[in-house]
Amino acid sequence: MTAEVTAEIRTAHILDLAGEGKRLDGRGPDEYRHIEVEPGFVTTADGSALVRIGDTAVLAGVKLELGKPFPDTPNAGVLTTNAELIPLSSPVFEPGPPQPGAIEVSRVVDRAIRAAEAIDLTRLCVTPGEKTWVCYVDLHVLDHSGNLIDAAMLAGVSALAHATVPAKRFGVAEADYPLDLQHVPVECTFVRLGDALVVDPTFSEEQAAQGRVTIATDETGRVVAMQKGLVGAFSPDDVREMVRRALVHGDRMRIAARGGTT
Amino acid sequence: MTAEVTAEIRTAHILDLAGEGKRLDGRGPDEYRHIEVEPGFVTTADGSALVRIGDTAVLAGVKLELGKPFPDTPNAGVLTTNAELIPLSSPVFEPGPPQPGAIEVSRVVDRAIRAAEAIDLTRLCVTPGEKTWVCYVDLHVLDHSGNLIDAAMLAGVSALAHATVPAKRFGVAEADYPLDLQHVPVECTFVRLGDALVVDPTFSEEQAAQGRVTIATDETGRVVAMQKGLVGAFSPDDVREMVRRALVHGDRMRIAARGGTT
Amino acid sequence: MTAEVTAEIRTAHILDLAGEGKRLDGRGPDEYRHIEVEPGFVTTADGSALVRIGDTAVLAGVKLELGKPFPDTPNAGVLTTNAELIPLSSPVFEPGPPQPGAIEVSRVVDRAIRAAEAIDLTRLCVTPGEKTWVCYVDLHVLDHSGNLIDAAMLAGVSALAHATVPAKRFGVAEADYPLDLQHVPVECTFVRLGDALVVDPTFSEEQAAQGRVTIATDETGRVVAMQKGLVGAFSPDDVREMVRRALVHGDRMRIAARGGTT
Amino acid sequence: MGSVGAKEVPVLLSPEGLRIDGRRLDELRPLRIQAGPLHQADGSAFVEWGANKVMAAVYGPREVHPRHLQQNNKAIIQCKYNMAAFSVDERKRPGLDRRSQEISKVIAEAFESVVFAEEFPRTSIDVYIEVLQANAGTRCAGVVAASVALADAGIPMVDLVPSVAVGKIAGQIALDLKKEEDNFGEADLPMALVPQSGRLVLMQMEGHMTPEELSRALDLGVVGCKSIYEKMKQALRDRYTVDAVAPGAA
Amino acid sequence: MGSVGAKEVPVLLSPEGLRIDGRRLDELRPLRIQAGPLHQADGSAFVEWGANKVMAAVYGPREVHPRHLQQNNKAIIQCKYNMAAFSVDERKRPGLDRRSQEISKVIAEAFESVVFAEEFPRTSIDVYIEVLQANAGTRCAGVVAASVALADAGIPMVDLVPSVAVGKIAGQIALDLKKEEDNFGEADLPMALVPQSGRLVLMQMEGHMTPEELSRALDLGVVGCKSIYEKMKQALRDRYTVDAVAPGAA
Amino acid sequence: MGSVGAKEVPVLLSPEGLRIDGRRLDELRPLRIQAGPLHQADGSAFVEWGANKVMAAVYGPREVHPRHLQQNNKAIIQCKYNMAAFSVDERKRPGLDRRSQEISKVIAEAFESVVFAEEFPRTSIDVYIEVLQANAGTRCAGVVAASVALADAGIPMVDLVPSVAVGKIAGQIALDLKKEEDNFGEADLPMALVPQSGRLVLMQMEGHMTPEELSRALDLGVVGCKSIYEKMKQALRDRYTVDAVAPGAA
Repeated sequence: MTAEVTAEIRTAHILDLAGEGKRLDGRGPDEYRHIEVEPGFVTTADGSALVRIGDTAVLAGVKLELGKPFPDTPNAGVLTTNAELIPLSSPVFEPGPPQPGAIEVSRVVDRAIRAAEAIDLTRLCVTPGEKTWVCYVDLHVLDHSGNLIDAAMLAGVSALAHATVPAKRFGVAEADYPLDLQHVPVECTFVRLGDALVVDPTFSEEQAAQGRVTIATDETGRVVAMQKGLVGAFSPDDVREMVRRALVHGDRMRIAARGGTT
Repeated sequence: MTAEVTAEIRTAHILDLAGEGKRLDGRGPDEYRHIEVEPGFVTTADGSALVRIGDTAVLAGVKLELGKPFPDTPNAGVLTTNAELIPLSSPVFEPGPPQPGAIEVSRVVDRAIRAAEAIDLTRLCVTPGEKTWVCYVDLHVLDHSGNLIDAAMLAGVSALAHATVPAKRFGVAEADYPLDLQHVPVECTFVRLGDALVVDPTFSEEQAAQGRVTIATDETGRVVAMQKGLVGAFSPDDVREMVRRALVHGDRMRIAARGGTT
Repeated sequence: MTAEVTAEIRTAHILDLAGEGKRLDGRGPDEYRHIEVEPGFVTTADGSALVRIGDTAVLAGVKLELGKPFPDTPNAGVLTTNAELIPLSSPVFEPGPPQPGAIEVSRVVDRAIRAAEAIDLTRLCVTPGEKTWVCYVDLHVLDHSGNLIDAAMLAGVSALAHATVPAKRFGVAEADYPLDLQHVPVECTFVRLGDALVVDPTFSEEQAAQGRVTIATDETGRVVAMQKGLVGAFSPDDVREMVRRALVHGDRMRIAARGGTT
Repeated sequence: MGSVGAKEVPVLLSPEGLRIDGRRLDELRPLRIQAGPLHQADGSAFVEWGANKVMAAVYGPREVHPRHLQQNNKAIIQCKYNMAAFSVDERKRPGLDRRSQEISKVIAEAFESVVFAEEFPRTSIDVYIEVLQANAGTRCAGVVAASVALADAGIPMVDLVPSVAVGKIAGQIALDLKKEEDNFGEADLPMALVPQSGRLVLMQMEGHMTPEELSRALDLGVVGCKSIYEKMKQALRDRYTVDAVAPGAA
Repeated sequence: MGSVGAKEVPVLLSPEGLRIDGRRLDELRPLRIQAGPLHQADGSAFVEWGANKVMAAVYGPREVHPRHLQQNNKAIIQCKYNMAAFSVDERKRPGLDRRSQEISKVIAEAFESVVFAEEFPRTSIDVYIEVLQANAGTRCAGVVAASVALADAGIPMVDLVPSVAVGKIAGQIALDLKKEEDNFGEADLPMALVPQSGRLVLMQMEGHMTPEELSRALDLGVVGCKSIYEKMKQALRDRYTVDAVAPGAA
Repeated sequence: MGSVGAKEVPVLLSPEGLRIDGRRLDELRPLRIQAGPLHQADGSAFVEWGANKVMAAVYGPREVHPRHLQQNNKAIIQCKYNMAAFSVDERKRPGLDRRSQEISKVIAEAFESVVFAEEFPRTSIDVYIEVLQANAGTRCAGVVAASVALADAGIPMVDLVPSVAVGKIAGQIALDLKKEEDNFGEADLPMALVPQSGRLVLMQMEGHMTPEELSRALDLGVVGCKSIYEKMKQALRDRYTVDAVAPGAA
């Protein structure tokens, strides 16, 4: 039996189960997997966090360096988010330049950080127009068992929450100080399986999905970013329902972001 | 019937017609297609022109930015010509880095602009050795129905003829001013079809061609650039004949370059 | 008979001969091929040497330019070694970005130059933290008939030994002066053929080899770099034997490095 | 939304409730769609929408390159969204950037949701979108152009796919943002719709909205899409009643 | 050794013969090996060695990509050693640099020397090594992790391949250099050994040593590898006695 | 011709009509051609021409890589013209630049015009040209070297292809420009000729010439090519009368 046939049978089974309100791993449609956040995993980074959502694992590292502000925003720091979907983490990733999937993960995470104003970029500026902190958020996927976007977002924001500005090392202040996180965006992802909208999909559920929607919220209850992905379609009412559910899951993830298990 | 067989039959037919002094689209051997130039097509550019030669369409955009002069020419501005043979314009173009064909178009156009001294590069210099205008000529092929070089050249020179130096926006002068065109080079391309040398080839004629020659002339009657391309050979007398004919067609194209139809 | 079968038969023959202490080209196991060094082959370089070891030919060119020191070594010059295994030199090389084989050659040569302190990098510094000589050693393989590393190393060190610092041309001194070579590292490569460790392998011997070891020594009798390559294994005693032999061959190569034939 | 630390912020809404170009909150910019302007492509469309100029072309169904992407049971949809170097104020270096790659991906997924791809196994349907002049909303203009180009190429689809962005400016939900509104507004929500089913096949959002604002934004976008849908159908009807003319020829 | 012209040189060996972290010359840094922490890979291992953190995964034997690398009589071993951007003090730009490519090559050749590749013709065995936190000796840590991951994946091999670097600091031969020792020492000699045969399948060296010092360094490395070998075997035994846990979970 | 705004312009022609190196207007620089200096290539040639040093090698007819370029009815000719980093005054970064790609294209087309490619369907004939030391006219030196290498490889051709550049300096038509003449002259016209037919298979031109000057330039180039043709034939005769020696060995 080829891998394609196996996948087709599994997909049919997942859709059947979804019709009955069930999932392959026994979860309910709105049940999120176990979340674990280990901040400070990498000491060479200025901030880091290892996040596990079920069997999915993403390591985020934050590095701060001095650089020049962009000419059109002379008073703002620079934030760069990069995701590496390395072939170590899944048989579906290939070596080489970032694929569209990796680019989508990094851009969706980047937009949520930026739109939520998680970091006050103006406070990263050292000398307007001349010198600013450049904040790199590198997302290193270690184990891809589904729902990379939520895991990458949580790892990124946890790493930022625990990051230190190396001001002393770079000779621009007497002491290093914590990077201030003013908002805590998290993403919550759903996929359509038939008529069901299930949260936190596994890899197999993503393969079976008829569309994916990711909704980023912050701790004030605002929606700060959304992304529809994969082949499939959603009604405006579907979106309204997912927003409602994303706000609930978001609060639980925000607790985890500070470090710990939920 | 495969595409290759169709192409072979068409090639044979084109060569037969050429032997009788005829062409597939009814033109004579020295008859150029209808030329149309629409300057100012793109308002985000500092200069632009949409050129149509028959069914071929090329859009040129000129952008000026401040930069550093090259160390060996401290008193001269910088001119950069780039052609994009995007896959939108033809089934034969593939996505990815510029292919040799695109590189040839941009370099042939670039050489003609440079050799004709169309722009006085020394007038682009703002502060010798330190600051100069960098003039980008971007050639965007939209519809490749043959004879890209002539169309790209005409689009480029028309865009330059209508370009404005954004001196005010960049804070180096009180007002923007027109980019001065001191010479007007245009290219005229011929292909060999059997014993015939036909001007302004269509895409099918290029496929059938036994060699291609492009001759750039300026308004003083000088030859400023030439390029032999494709597989095929030409006698010195062939070249002399094409030079004579290129000068005649060039005058007509130079009128079009200023904007309008011929 | 396919190329693979031919290669297999040749490999078997080479291994049989090695068992009897013989080699395909009649050399003994510790016999090096004829070495020829032609310094100054390329006058556009600041230093150059064409090296032939048997039918293998490598051309090295040294260029010196002014640049910035690295931030962590403000008092040191910059040395960059680059090897081009161009497809002109062998049917096994393909066009495109440097392959791992080319990278290995350049890095092994680079390490030996650096570890032997062939050049006193601190003397290349012009203004600490600001301006230094950047020394490029470009290794251009012309004919790949085996043992590229030794040939590339010898070409590189010969080119350095005959190089001139273009201080006058760059306006930092009254006159150009010779680049001072304080140590003369050379590499000596062995391959395992069955139980035999043979020096200076030909291309066919490399194809048959069960492991390769390269040992760089300097004129003081020190080992400055080593590299095990290819599939195969060596005992510590094998390594000790090869080190002993490499020191002897090294002295002969160091004489050649100054220019001439051995 | 990309303007943290920028120098000056314009007034986006007048006391009378009018926008910087005089539009009402629920008003679209002028939109002109031309089907079939190109000669080499199997289908094409040119869209002028406010100060956007976007060309789309479709090739296929045709052989798949590179071959290993071929699927045995359906056509693949490949999309390439690209901005011309001169299409923006500061010259854009030619070549694919990350933004273009992400947009190409979500547009390809949107069309895969409506094209009857299983009718053309082992082939590729290639959609090229070239932004020639940009002024916010280029991905929506690209979806509109590509959708008309797909129809022009005769590719069977569930329906055309109108697209528009809804945003939030000066605290209000507004349809079809132009550049200054996009730069200095509070949120942007591009979407694309299948009119037949009322379902979204493309949706992105960036900024900040309450759930209630987002709900209203979705409804306003649906209304906008319906109006765009009519213009798309008209452009296809015109294609067969007038001679195809090249871009820019009024 | 990469520190010509650097500003300050630390004292690497105390008068009592102890190193900057208190170790003796022949003492290894603390080493912890976990087999099987990953769920998608066919085999995996996580190694914490001093301040190094390295993850390895193995996929295969599986189809070869790109196809033209396929060999009719054996499996090919492909190795990719990569450093995470945040694994070093100054952020490393993502993507393959020349150092990583060279290390990938010599590690692949080391494993090709022990894997029974002819059992799996026309396939690829892919070894991925990710350095998450680096502090000298990452290639040795990578070999140890990859070797355990290969065993975890059930790939038949002659033996496990322990690996360690021997160096020269303050004129003395020392086992398992840490970062400051590597930067300011006189030589570094990473090696990997097949315990069964006592033969080296990986060996590199940079610096300067007399032949006699080099001879002693080889002997010290052999002793170090034997001790590492025991820990590798223990990690594989533990794999089947405790539940596999994810990296970092002590 | 690339010297707008440069600092100083040398005197290119003496009152006696002699050029900076003492040559007359219709005089070639010294040219030495060696056939077959390389051992791995199927054919090779080394050319020293004035201060140019150029090596060419030919491989094939052989299998086509990448495969999809293969043609069923003929061999393809692939050419790669490359400049060594140290071949010019300011170090050239390794790798293909646009100039090299254009030159590679026109040279490949020139040889496709003379090789009997239909004798070797589904194969590739690969021509590699390496400029080791450059002093104007490298593409012509490359064509001469590659042409002799093709003959050395036994590839059937209509004829050898001599090549030379004609230029305009100080208002006069001159044969075979050297670097200063190329930089500060008024025009440069490299060409390559099939002596048998008298037809040009390579022709480029940059600068400015009247039609009359251009006509004379073509005639002068034809004369120059004929003289070069004789040296090419002699080099091939020498190949079989003396032992092949490596480059630079006089």
